[in-house]
Order: sequence, then structure tokens, then C-alpha cells
Amino acid sequence: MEQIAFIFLSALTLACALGVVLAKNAVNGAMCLLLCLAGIAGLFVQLHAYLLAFILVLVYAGAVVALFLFIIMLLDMQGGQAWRFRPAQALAGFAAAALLVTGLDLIAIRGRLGGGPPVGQGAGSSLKLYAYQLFTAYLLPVQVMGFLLLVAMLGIILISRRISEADPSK
Amino acid sequence: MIAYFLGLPVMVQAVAKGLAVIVVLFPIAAACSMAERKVCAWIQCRPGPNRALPPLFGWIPGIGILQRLGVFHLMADGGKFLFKEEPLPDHVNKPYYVLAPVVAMVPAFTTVTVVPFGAYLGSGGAVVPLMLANVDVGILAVFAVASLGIYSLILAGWASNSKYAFLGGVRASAQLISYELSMTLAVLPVFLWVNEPGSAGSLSLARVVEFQSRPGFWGGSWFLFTMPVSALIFAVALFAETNRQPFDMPESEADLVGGFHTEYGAFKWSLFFVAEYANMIVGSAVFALLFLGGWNLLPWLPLADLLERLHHATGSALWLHPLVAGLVSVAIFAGKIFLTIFVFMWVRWTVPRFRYDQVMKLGWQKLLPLSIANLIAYTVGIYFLQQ
Amino acid sequence: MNVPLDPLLISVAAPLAVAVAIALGLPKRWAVKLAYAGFAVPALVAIDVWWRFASAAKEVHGYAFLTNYSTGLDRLGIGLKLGLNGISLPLFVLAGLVGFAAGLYAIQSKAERMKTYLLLLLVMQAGLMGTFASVNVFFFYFFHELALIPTFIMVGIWGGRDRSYAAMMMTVYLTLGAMLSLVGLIAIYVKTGATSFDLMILRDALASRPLGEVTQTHIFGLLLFGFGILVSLWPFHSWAPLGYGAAPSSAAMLHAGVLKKFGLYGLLQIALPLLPFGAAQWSHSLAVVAGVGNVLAIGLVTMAQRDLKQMVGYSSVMHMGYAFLGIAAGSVLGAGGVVMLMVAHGFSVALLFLLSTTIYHRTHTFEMDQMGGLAQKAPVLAGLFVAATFASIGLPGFANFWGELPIFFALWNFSHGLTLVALTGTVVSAVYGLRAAARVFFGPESEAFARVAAVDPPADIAWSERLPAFVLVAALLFIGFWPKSFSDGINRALMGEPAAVVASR
Amino acid sequence: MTPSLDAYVMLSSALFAIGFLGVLVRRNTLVIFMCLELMLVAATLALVAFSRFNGTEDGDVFVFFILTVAAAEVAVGLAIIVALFRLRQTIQVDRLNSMRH
Amino acid sequence: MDFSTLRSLAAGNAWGSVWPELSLGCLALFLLVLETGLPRSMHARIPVVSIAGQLGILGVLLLNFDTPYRATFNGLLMLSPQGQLMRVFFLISSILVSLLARRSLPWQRVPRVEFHHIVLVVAAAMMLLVESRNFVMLFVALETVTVGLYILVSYYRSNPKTLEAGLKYLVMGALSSALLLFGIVLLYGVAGSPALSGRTLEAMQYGGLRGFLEANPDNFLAAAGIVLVLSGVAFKIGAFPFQIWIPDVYQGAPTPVTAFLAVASKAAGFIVLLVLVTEVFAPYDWLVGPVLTLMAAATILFGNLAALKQNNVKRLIGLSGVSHAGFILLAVVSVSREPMAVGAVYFYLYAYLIASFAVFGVMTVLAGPDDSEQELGDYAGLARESPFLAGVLACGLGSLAGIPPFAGFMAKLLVFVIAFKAGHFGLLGVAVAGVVVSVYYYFGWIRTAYFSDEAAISPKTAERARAGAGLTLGIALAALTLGSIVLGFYQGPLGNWLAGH
Amino acid sequence: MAVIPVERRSLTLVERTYFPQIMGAMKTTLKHLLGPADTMEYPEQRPAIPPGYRGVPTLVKDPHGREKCVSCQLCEFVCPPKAIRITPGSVPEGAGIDQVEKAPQAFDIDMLRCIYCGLCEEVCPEEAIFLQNQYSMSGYSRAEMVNHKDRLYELGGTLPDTHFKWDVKKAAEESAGEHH
Repeated sequence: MEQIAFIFLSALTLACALGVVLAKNAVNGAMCLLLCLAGIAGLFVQLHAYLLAFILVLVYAGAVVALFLFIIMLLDMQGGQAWRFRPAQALAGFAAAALLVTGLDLIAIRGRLGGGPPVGQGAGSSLKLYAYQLFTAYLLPVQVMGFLLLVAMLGIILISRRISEADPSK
Repeated sequence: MIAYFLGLPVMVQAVAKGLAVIVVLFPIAAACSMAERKVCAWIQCRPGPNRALPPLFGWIPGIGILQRLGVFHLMADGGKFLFKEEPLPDHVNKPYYVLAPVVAMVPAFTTVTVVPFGAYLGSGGAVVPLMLANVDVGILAVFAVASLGIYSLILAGWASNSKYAFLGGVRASAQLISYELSMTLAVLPVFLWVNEPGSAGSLSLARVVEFQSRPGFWGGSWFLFTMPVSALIFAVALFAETNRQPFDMPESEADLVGGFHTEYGAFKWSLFFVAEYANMIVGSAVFALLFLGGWNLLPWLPLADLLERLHHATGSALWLHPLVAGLVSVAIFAGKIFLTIFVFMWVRWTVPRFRYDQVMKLGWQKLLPLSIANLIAYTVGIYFLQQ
Repeated sequence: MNVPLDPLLISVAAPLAVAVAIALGLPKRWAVKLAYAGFAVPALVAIDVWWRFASAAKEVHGYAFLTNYSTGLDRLGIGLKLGLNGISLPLFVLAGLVGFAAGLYAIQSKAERMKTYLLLLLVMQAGLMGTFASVNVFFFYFFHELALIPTFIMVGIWGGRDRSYAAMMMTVYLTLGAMLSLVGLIAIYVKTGATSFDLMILRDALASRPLGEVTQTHIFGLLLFGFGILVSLWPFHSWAPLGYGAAPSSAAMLHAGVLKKFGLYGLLQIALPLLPFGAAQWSHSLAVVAGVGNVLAIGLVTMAQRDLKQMVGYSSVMHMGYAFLGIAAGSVLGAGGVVMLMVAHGFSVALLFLLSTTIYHRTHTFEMDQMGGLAQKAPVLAGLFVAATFASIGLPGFANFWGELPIFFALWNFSHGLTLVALTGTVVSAVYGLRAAARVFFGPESEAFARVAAVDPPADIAWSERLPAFVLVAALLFIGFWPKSFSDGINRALMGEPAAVVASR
Repeated sequence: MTPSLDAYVMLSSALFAIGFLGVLVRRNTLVIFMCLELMLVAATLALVAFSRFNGTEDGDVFVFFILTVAAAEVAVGLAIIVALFRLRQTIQVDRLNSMRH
Repeated sequence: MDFSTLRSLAAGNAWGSVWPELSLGCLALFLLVLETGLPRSMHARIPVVSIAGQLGILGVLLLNFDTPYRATFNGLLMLSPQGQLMRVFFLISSILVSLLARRSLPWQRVPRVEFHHIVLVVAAAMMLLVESRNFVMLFVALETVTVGLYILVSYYRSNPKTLEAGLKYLVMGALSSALLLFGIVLLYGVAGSPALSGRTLEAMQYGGLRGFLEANPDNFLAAAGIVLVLSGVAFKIGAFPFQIWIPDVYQGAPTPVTAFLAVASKAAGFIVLLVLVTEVFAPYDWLVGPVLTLMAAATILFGNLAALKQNNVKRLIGLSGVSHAGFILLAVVSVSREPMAVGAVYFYLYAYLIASFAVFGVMTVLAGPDDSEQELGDYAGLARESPFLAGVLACGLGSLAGIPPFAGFMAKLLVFVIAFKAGHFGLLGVAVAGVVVSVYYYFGWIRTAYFSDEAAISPKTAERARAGAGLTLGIALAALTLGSIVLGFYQGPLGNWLAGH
Repeated sequence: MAVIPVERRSLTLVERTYFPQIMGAMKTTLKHLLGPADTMEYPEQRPAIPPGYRGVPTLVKDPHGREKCVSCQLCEFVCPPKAIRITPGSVPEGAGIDQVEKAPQAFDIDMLRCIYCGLCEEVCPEEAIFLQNQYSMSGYSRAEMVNHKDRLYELGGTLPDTHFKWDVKKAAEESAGEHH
């Protein structure tokens, strides 16, 4: 049962990931990304990380991809350009593909981690455990993250504000 | 019977639950649309739709009341949506155009699964919530899945390939994202209070109700009274999230014809319609659970107490039977939901529509700071309360 | 450690202090006055030190006046250690006197932006004094570069034709040389294992535990090419005539006269004693390159020059060939000759540069074809120039003689053929030197010069020019007549290790 | 029968590689961003799998930070893209070459 | 989980030990408070508050400089003398960036206070970054730095070049973060694997990972992780295959930000690399050594050769910065064989800071409103218009080129000595060639500033040159020049430190 | 006309939240919600038609059942939307109105065009056209919405006309000779 679900989810995820890369239209790409994320959320559930699955959906699917779609539409790139083959790109693509294949091969052949059963639940399954981790051992990064978000917010406001509104005297 | 159900394969269970949701929610949503028309009419001092009557049914005694209530209009509407010609405009992006209304249904119907809709008394008088899937992360799941609703609006707006629809979609998505923030922040104090140190931390909605059913002043009082600001913010954000008046900028007929669903008709349009009401129902349910004490009839009068008193008053042990208790709780809860939905409608026909900049300003410059301040205040307050 | 009275430190610090004062915005009148002091103090210190050297207390390796100042990197063996031995003393004196002469000449010259010019010259002077007074290899290199940078800038700003290109050429070539020699020095530092740049410690360490032969050969090669480029070893010489041709006279005097000796000094003071085997390995190739390349080929090129300043530039490249030959000869005699030649050449080439600029002020050209007959109008100038030419050829009575003679003797032991080549070179240098003197001062007046002279009648050499020239000529003659004043110290200093070189061969 | 850790690691590296490929070959900045997100998500998948199979908890906690950072990065990136689009009317990488001489 | 363990975990959060970072953060917030609280007319003073505050923190930090090695925040951070040194480093850079920004921002129609705010936050995050000894902390701090820099790079948003630079930096930065992240994940996963010996439960801690790597010195996945982490860091420092973003981003970014990127961001990257190489990846020297060696050689060569033909000064300084990265890498490569390399890296970074800021200071003063379009030709005749600026520029460039008596020489000397000691002769050869090439273009710049005819300078540039740097910035530039000269021959108390304690 | 600037009163804090206003509005709507409906259920209940109501234009006959219209076509002329079309014809023999020369052969009012302005009634010299109480006109086709003469008379019926115009005219005609 779990095996079947895994195969299904991973196939979905991979197919959609390829979709993101190959999609001609950016909207299709975004939708593929959405589905891919849904697949990963499903995998998270399989790994008993319910909390993370929901956070993933909330943050990524709910906000990030929506933002992508929003911007794609705002910039009206319906036509979109698929990747045409030009020498430089072909080279890059070839290199990347080769990297992909060799990397996967190597991990498959040499990266065996041993097929042991799961040892623990992982903190992602229990909200409480997760929160305790965040607010004790990792409190400092959480605080820093707050600053990061503040800075990002300020920056976004600054960058996207219309230029004519900027007060030169300020 | 429960045992039999639990004995079924998981997939069958899931399908059954899903079907149950659809079977229950769809008619309720449809009924709401009718209710809306009636409420609107009453507020405008009209009788509202009251004419439709299937042919040959006139002889049934008492059917006149149903007719006056417009019940058959509902059926007529449903039939019309089902059998009307499906227009598929030539200029639209077809796959997404068709997909959008379906997507709209998903979050509406998925969130229901984690919302408890009643409770029965288990062995030893313990209150067991009735819900389709009891997950630890309840409210998070609601928010997470509800946030997916935005895609239907964006897709509908974009795929329609019309500037009205597009503007509507853009407005809708921006509005949804903006108000989600204050909504989440408004709810946090509730869970802060519920998850006091030492308790098994949970974001489950049932636990919130359980907390509101506790004896004692703070426990027995509903969060509406202890956290009025949170409740207000949540309610306002709920209005915005469901695109209800006065926040229905995305579909404002005056300037955008119909917003994101301008190009839709017939059954596809009805799906949007149902989804909107389903969202409202879920939203009202969450509001009732969080702030109105869930299935408790009155503040400081938990369900268990109520049943106990009824038992003493009538002397009938029937009140303590799980099935009866469940029905009572479901009824109470449903009553609250309908009340809340009624308020939705009431507001809709009272308050005029905002301008879009006012919507954004309210969301970002008023509600967000307010909800943050509220969160901070309650954090401090709860800390001192628990000392 | 008597910090304030340490003469060596004062000789470095005084010009620097004046430079800093000028940089901070001293008014021009005061700047010029202070600059006199800035140039005079090193010269006085040099003479004073020379006077006291023979009687001064010597420490190991013949060093006197040793002082050590910590700069914070003692643990890495980097510290400002000042001192003089028999080899560095003559060069220290040379630096002081030529610097004084160049300074005097610069102050009276009517260069634009005089303050900056003086500032740079003062920095250069400080660097020169520091280079030869440093016992620590790090500071030896450091001061050299300190002196080198103003050269580039001065060529770039106050230079003549092609000054920008010349400055660029010089920079790249000299940086390459400096980097190579730096790597060589680092190699010595690391391989010795003494964790010190202190030359005395290095010598001690290597005396007890010499480096492997292969290592020595490699490191010496690095140093040879590095220093060689700095000294315009053929075929890396092309920057020199170009740079000198373009450089303002004071800069050319200081660079060609003193700073260029850095490379030779480095070879003598560092490479030879520390890497005797390496030196022996390289001596033959060095000798051939220097003899055939520098002396013969460049000598012939020099003969073909028509531009006076270029000619002086090339001649200085050629004379460096003798110095290389002396080093290649690998004997105390040769090395001593090299030191003497360095000093002598420093004075003479500085004098030549000074005089050619003086001539230029009268003829408004460096083209020798367009001169002639200046002797009638400027007899003193003519006399000085002839004296300088004689000195540069190496006639007895001038210091150069005592430089070239020991080299020839040493070379004879090394290789008869090269000695002949070297002697041919002397003839060549006599030819071009005398021909130049004849073209410029004697013979009929050329048309071009007549025209110039009509507009701006040339006067004889003025006192402001005469004074620095006299200083240089005096030094040349003094050493020419009393070589022992330096050679004793040189010999004592060289007695140690170069003897070992000979033994090892 | 549960899928093995190897399977998860393979999957996440494949996702990562696909994302990387996308970054290299696509010219549309928005798509490039999506591919970057794909790479980050691939990393989180591996983290969660490792956490579960190894019984270490740090990985799950790390996921939280990664998601937050990714969201912030995307937001900033999109802001820049929009601002740039206003000025240049394109977001194709090969047309953003005002600085090549 | 019971409460006592929680309390003990929380007790590890010694907030006092990160007081400089905290105070920088608070100062940053205070600026925002001032902006909202003060009337518009007073806003011009806020940067002064920022600079004064930073100077105050710097002063207190210098007074409390001595810190023993001490892990804090449950091992997330490690306080150390090196950490203190880098704190001072980042503070100095942020002060200088603020000073430059005060000069440069008024030419643009952009808000000013936020710039200073972000600079402060980024500086604090950089401090945390170099102190972190845990991959989670590392990642979070790194991302705070990068996100801040994304915004700073695209700050002059009315200029399409700036935005383009910001976008390129963002894409590249995010890509590098992803690589780094996946590397971390792989390492974490392998180190925690119960199937392997030496398995650690604290796989995110440097110490725990080190233990695992020592027990498994040839694990494939770990090696892959290390390579990915190294490439992620290489992006940040602009080492060879990952340097492609440098010229465009440096050119497009506002000049003060370019300085920040070139100096502080790069330094942070190097310290991270140094810490990783010495403290974590040491058992994998067989892998790290060759990778970094190749990288260093290619970086030096590429940086210098590419800089040769640049005409835009910011591109030039950017590419020359690439070559400097190569030189520092040279020291990092040697660190496994020669512990003194640590000191050399720090010294090099300081020398680079001093010299770069001098140059960037002059660039900022001369830049004017369109600051991504400064050509070498704009400097022609600078010496005549403003001898002071020309002098500062020349000293800065001299130091960058590594000529005595400037600090840059000392730095290069130390690096060479160390490389020689470690036996990297080939690299040393490359480095020497690099220095010679670099002298060519640095000197070319000086030549333009000093030896050209005055007619070439554009009237506007000339006007700005004559207007000078202003008092505060002037003092700062003079101090930098002085520092660069003094550090060139006198290291004083730093000396012992440099020599390896 | 003097312009008087009016200072707008600044809102109080409570007012700025708009709560009192919204609550007030809610109260109002609630009141209406609970109050009786103001509408009437039309087909069953009909409104009382006030006097002077302008309904559908109709033609009337006099109390003797005689056609009043003389086909003067003034109404056709005056009708703003040109809804009236009259085909005049001669008076059939024996209609009892011999004094009249013409009577409408056809009289059509297109109710899709009629705007119920009442000008036809106003202008009619014979008081033959009236806008009466009829307000509901419906039909399934355009043709049906054109009221022909029959229909017009059917709608109009006979009005209690007291001055019997035709009779007066006739009498006058008959007595005309007496005075001569």
C-alpha cells in the first residue's frame, strides 16, 4: 500500500518537476510546480511529517506559487518562450543532463545508505516537539529569521514602490 | 455500525466520507443561496421568491408554506444549472477555464474533513468530537487547504482571457493573500491560551471547543467574550476571504461585470457559487468553533452539563444515549452556523462595497497591525494569567 | 637601543619625515627649505658612518651599527634590523651622496608641481637609504619597493617622450623582477627553516646546515632572474633605456645610480653567501649572457644611439654586464670589484644623467646630431662631461678603474675568452663615450644648435647645477685616488663566504 | 512495506537535478525561479526523509527555516522582476545584457 | 519531553554573548522607529545616528576584545578571538558602507533610512555567520546576509542596470544557496545514518559531523555533500567556476553596496570556508585540497586576465576582486599543512578591506547619480583636480596590487610564504604571474589618474572631484590610507596573532 | 452666488472605526427584516388606481355606442413616438353620425412604442381617445402588441359622455335653418 502510494507520488512529483522545466507556457510551469508540491506534501505525509506537509502547502502552494502565478499574469507572458536550442544553451543543457545522469547513477550505485527501517518519528510529526525545538535549541535562528523577514519586507516595499512617489527630499 | 465502518478498507472509508461531505454540503450550500435571496428580500421588505411550485403538487396540504419559502425555486435553479447549455467561449484558455471551477470546490470540500461538527458522550461521559479526520494540526490544515482556493480565482480570471475576469482574478488573489495574514494572527491567541504549558499541544479545533466547555469562569466563557478583538478580526478577515460583501471587489458587478466569473455560465458558474457558500459554511463553522463555543448551547453551559440537566429534568436516560447527544450537539452547532451565515447575509445587505484601495488599506494598515498588537497583548496577558 | 640617535634610522626617517610634512600641506617656500635638510641629512649620516665604520664595533659577519626595532612580526622573523657591513657601507654612502646630488639638482630645477616632485624624491631617498641599511631581508625588499614606486610615478608625470608607455614598461618589468626575487627570498626563508628574514640568522643557519644542491640551484635561478631583471640583465633590459630616456633627471640619477644596484647588491649580499652551490651552478651561463649580451651586444647598440640620454641609459645597461661578470667570476676579487664598480658606476652614471639634462637645457634636444661646439660656450660643462666619460670608460684616476680592474683579473681566472670580450667592451665604451663628447662639445656647431643658440644663448653650467656635479666628481676622484677607503671593508666582508665559494669549485 | 531511504534520496536528488537543469537551460527568469524553488524543496524532502529514517530531529526543524527563507527569497525576487519589467519590458535572461560591452 | 531538559536547552541561549549582534539589530530597529517618529525634516540626520551607534558599538567591542574560545547557544555559535576580529571587521565595513552611502544616496531618488537599516542587519548576520558552528545557524545567517544584499544591490531601483544586477545576484545567490543546502542535507543524512559507524545524532553540529567524517573518510555521499557545500561557498566568494555573476553585479550595484559585497560578503564567505575546511572537512583533505587548489589557480588567472580588458572601473575592481579571492584561497588551501595560514587569511582580509574601501570611497565620490557607468577615462587627470582623492586612490590601488609599503604587500607576502611552506609551488607560480598582470591594470588606472592631460576629465567629474569627499568621509579615507601604509610595515600587537597563537 | 465653504467635522475616534454607523445600519436592516413586507403579491392583490392615472390609450364610444373618432389624425400627428397610425375612411351609411365626414378605417396604436405621454388624449378634439386605468399589456409577439381598432374599442368601452356631441351637432344642424 505505502509502496504503491510512494510510487504514485514520486512519479507525479518527477513528472511535474519535468513539466516545470519543459513547459512552454509559464502558467503551465507554475501549475506543474503546484502539483509537484502537492506530491511532495504527500510524501511528507508518508514520512509522518504531517505538520511539515501542511506548512509546505500553506507556504509554498498557498503563497509562493500563487505569487508566481500572480506575477506571471501581471507581466502577461502568455506567449512565453520555450527553450530554443542555441549552441551555448545546448551545451549547458547537455552538461546539466550529463551531470544529472552521472549524479543519479553515482548516488544509486555508490550512495547506498542501507535499507534500514525508519528509526524515529522525526520532529515534523508532533507539533509540540517541533515547537520546543524551535524555541529552545534554535531560538537564535528563529530570531534571525525574524530580521530576515523584516529586511525582505522592507526591501520589497522599497523596490516595488512607484518611483514617482519616492520623495526626493527624503 | 461504527465498528463496521471502521472495519472497511481505508479507501472505501475515504470515499464514503468524501461522498458524505458532498451529499451534505452541496444541498446546504444551495440552500444558503436560497436563504440569501430570502434574507435579502426580507431586509428590503419584500416576500422574496415564493412562486415556484412543481406542477401537480399543489394538492399536498402544507406545501404552500414550502412554496412561500421558495424551496422549489431552489430545485428549479439547480435543474436549470444542470440542464442549461454549457457555453465555452472561443477566446478562453480551455483546460484552465474548465479546471478553475473544479479547483474552486476542492478546498471548500476538503477543509470540512477536519472541522468537527458535533460531539457525543463516550464512555464515562467524555465528550468525543464528531469529525471526519481528527488531525493534530486542525486549524493549520484548514488554513493550508483554504489557501489553495486562490488558484481557482486566479485561473478563472486568467483563463477567461477577458479584462474584467482578469482584473477580478487579480483583485481576488491579492485580497485573499492579504487577509490570510491577519486571520492567522487573529487565531493565534486562542491557541496560545488553549495550549497552556503542560498540556498536550495541539492545533485541533475540537480542543478549542473542549477548552470552552471547561468549568470555571475562563473555561466556560466563549472566546468571543474573552477575545473580542480576535473574533472581530477573524470575522472581518473571513468576510474578505470569502469575497463577501463588503469585500466582494473581485466580482463587483458595477465595475467588473462579474469579476472572475464573468465568462462563466451554467453549471460551471454554479460550481463557483456553491464553492463560495461552502467556504462560507466552513468559515462560519470555524468561527463557531473558535469563538462561539462550538456545540455548547450557552456560555458556561457545556454540552455534557446540558444533557445531564435534561436527563434530570425529564428523567429520561435517552438524553445520554450517544446518538441523541450527537444529534443535539449537531443541531446546536448547525444552529450556530446558520446564525453566523445569517449574519453574513445581514451584513451583505447592509454595508456598501468598499473601494479596492480601501480594502487593501484596511487589510494591511489596520487589521494587520491590530492583529499583531492583539497577539502581543494576549501573549503578555496569558502569561500573567497563568502565573 | 638608542632609538633617537641611531644614525641609520635617522637617515631613513629624515627624508620620510620631510615627505610627510610636505604631504600634509607645507607651503612651498618651507617645503623647499626643509627638502634641503631632507637630502642633506642622509648624506651627512653616510659620511659620518663611513668615517666611523672602520673603528666601529663589529658583530658577526662584520656588521656594525646594528639596531633592531620590532614591528610586531618578530615571530615570523620580520623586524626592522638596521646595520652596515663592508658591502653595504659603500652603497649606503653612494645612496647618500647621489641622493644629495639628485636632491640639490631637483630643488633648483624648475619642475612643475615641485612639492609633489620633491615629496616623491624624498620617499625614494628614504627607500634607498633603508634598502642598503637593512639587515632584514624583508625590509631590504620593502625599502627597495618603496623607492621604486616614486620612480614610476615620476617617470609617468615628469617624464619626457613616451613617458606613459615607459612608465608602464618599467612597472611591469620591475614588478616581474621583484616578484621573482621575492619568491626566491621566500624560498630561502622557508627552506632554511630558521623562520627568520634576518640575514645574519639566515647566514648562521645555512652555514651550519646548507641547503640541498638542487634547492640551491633552483632558488639561485629565481634570484638571478629576479634581480637580473631589476638590473637589466640581457635580454630583460629593454625597460632600462626606455625608462631612463623618459625619466626626469633626478629620478634617473637615483634609479640608475643607486636603486638599480639593489639587484647586484642582493646577489652579492644574499644569494652568493647563502647559496654558494647555486651560484657556482649558474655562473657559466650568467657569465656568457652578461658578457655576450650585456657587454658586447648592448655595447654595440649603445654605439648606434644618437640620443644622448638613451645612450647613457644603454651604457648603464652595458656596465651592468661587467658587474654580472664579476659576480659570475665567483671570487673575492671579482666580488670586491663588483662592489667598487657599483659605487663608481653609481656616481658616474648619475653624473652623466645630470649633465645630459644640463646639456639639454642648453641645446633643447637630446639628438647628438643636432649639437656640437658647446664647449666654447660652456667650458666647465664640457670639462665635467669629459671627466664623467673618462670615469665611465674606466680610466685610472677615477673610481671605475678600481672596479673594472679586479673584475678583469678575476675573470681571467674564470674564462680567458670572456675576458677578451670584456676588454673589447671597454674599447667599445671608449668609442661611444668619446664620440659623444666630441659630438656634443667639440667640432663645428650644427645648424640646429646655431638656431637654438641664437634664440636662447647657452650659458655655462650654473652653480646650482655645478654643486651637485662637483659632489659626484669629487666622490669619483676621491675613490679613484684612495680606493682603500672602501676596499678594506669590502674585502673584510667578503672574506668569509665567497672564499668558500672558491673552495667549493 | 515501506519505501526505503535510498528511494527517497534518489527521488530528492533527481528533483534537485531537474531543478538545476531548469536553472541552466531556461531563459525566463520566472521559470528559473521556479526551478530554484524546486531545488530547495528537493532538499527539504531529503531532510525529512533523513530525519525519519535516522531518528535525528534537526532535519525537520531545518525544513521550517528553509521554507521561510525560500518564501522571502521568492518575494524579493518577484519584486525585483516586476520593477525590472516596468523599466525594461522583458524578463528574458538573454535580453538582460545592458552591461555587456 | 519533560520540562527540565527544555529549560536546560533554553538556558544555553546566552544572549549576552551576542551583544554586538543584538545591539546592531536594535540599532537597526531604532532607525526605523526614528523614521516613523521623527518629522521629515529630521530624516537626514538618521544616518548620523546609525554611524554614531556603530562607532559606539565598535568602541565597546574593542574595549572588551578579549574572548576565550567558548561555545554558546547550545553549540550553534562559537565565540573566539577570530570571531572578535571578524566582528570588528564587519563593523568597520558597515561603518564605511554607511559613510559611503551617506555620500551616494542623496544623488538617487530613493529612501535612505532603510538602506542603513539593512546594512546594520546584514553586518550583524555576517557576524553570526562567521561564528556559527551549526549548519542550521549557518544557513539562516547566510540567507539573512544574502537577502539583505539582494535588496541592497537592487537599491537604486530607477536604474535598470541596478535591477538587472539585483536579479542576476538573486538568481545566482539562490542557486548557490540551493547547492549549499543540498550539500548540507547530504552530509546531515549520511552522518546520521544508523547503518554507518561513527554515526552522530548531532549531524548539524560541526563537531558531530567532524566526528563522523573522521570515522568514514571515504564515504561517497559525504564527499558529494562536501563538494556541493564548497561550491555553494565558492559562489559567495566568487571563486572560479562560480564567478560569473561578479562583473555584472558589481557594475550594477550601488557603489557602497559593491564595496560591501566585495569586502564584507567575501570575507564572510572566506571565514566560513576556513572554518569548514579546518574544523569539519579536515578528514576529507584528499578531496578538499585538490578542489580548492584548482579553484584557486583558475580564480587567480581568470580574475586577472578578465580584469585586463575592462574599461568600467566597477567591473575592473570586481574582477580584480576575483583574483584576490584566488590569493586568499591560496592561503586556505595551505591551511591543512600550515596552520599559520589562518592568520594570513585574516590579515589579507583586513588589508583588502582597507585598500578596497579607499578605492571605493574615491569611486563613490566621483560616481555621481549614474554610478554604474564609471569608465577608466573618467579618472583622467584626477590628480590635478583633487590630489587628495588621487592620492587615496593610488594608495588603495597600490595596496591592492601588493606593492610595499602598503598592507597589501604584507598580506601577499604572508600568503606566498605560507603557500611556499605548504609546498604549493605551481599555485605560487600562478600567483606570481597574477600579481604581475594585476600590476598592469592597477597601474593603468593610476596612470590614467595621474599622467593624463587634464582635458580628458569630464566637467561633472571634475566638479565632483573638486568638491571632494566631505569632512567625515575625507577623514575616513585618510585614515584608511594611513592604515594601509602603517599596516604595511608595522603590525604591532597583531603580529603575534598573525604568526599563529 | 456666494460660495460658503463648509468645514467638515472631523470624526471622533469611535466614528473612525465606523462601528457605530455599521451597527446603526444593521439595526435598521434588522428592523426591516422583521417588519412586514411592503410589497403586494401582484396578481392576487392589485393596487388601487388613482384618478388621473395614465394607462393604456384606448378609443371610446359615446353612450349611444357611436364611434367618436373622426379620423382627424391630430393624435397621429402629435404622438411623439409615432405610435399611432390611422387610416381614414368614410363613414359607413346608417351609423347615425351623418354629420361626420370621416371615421377611422383602421386605428393602430403600437404599444411597443407608446410612451404613455397622454398627448393624444390632450389633443383629441372629439374626446375619443383616453388613457385609462389599464396598465398591464403583454403579448407573445410584436404583432400582438399592436392594438388594432377593435381592441382599442374593446379596451376603451363606452364612457358616460354627458354632452352627446353628435346629438348637439345634429340638433344645431337641424335648427340652423330656424335662425335664418
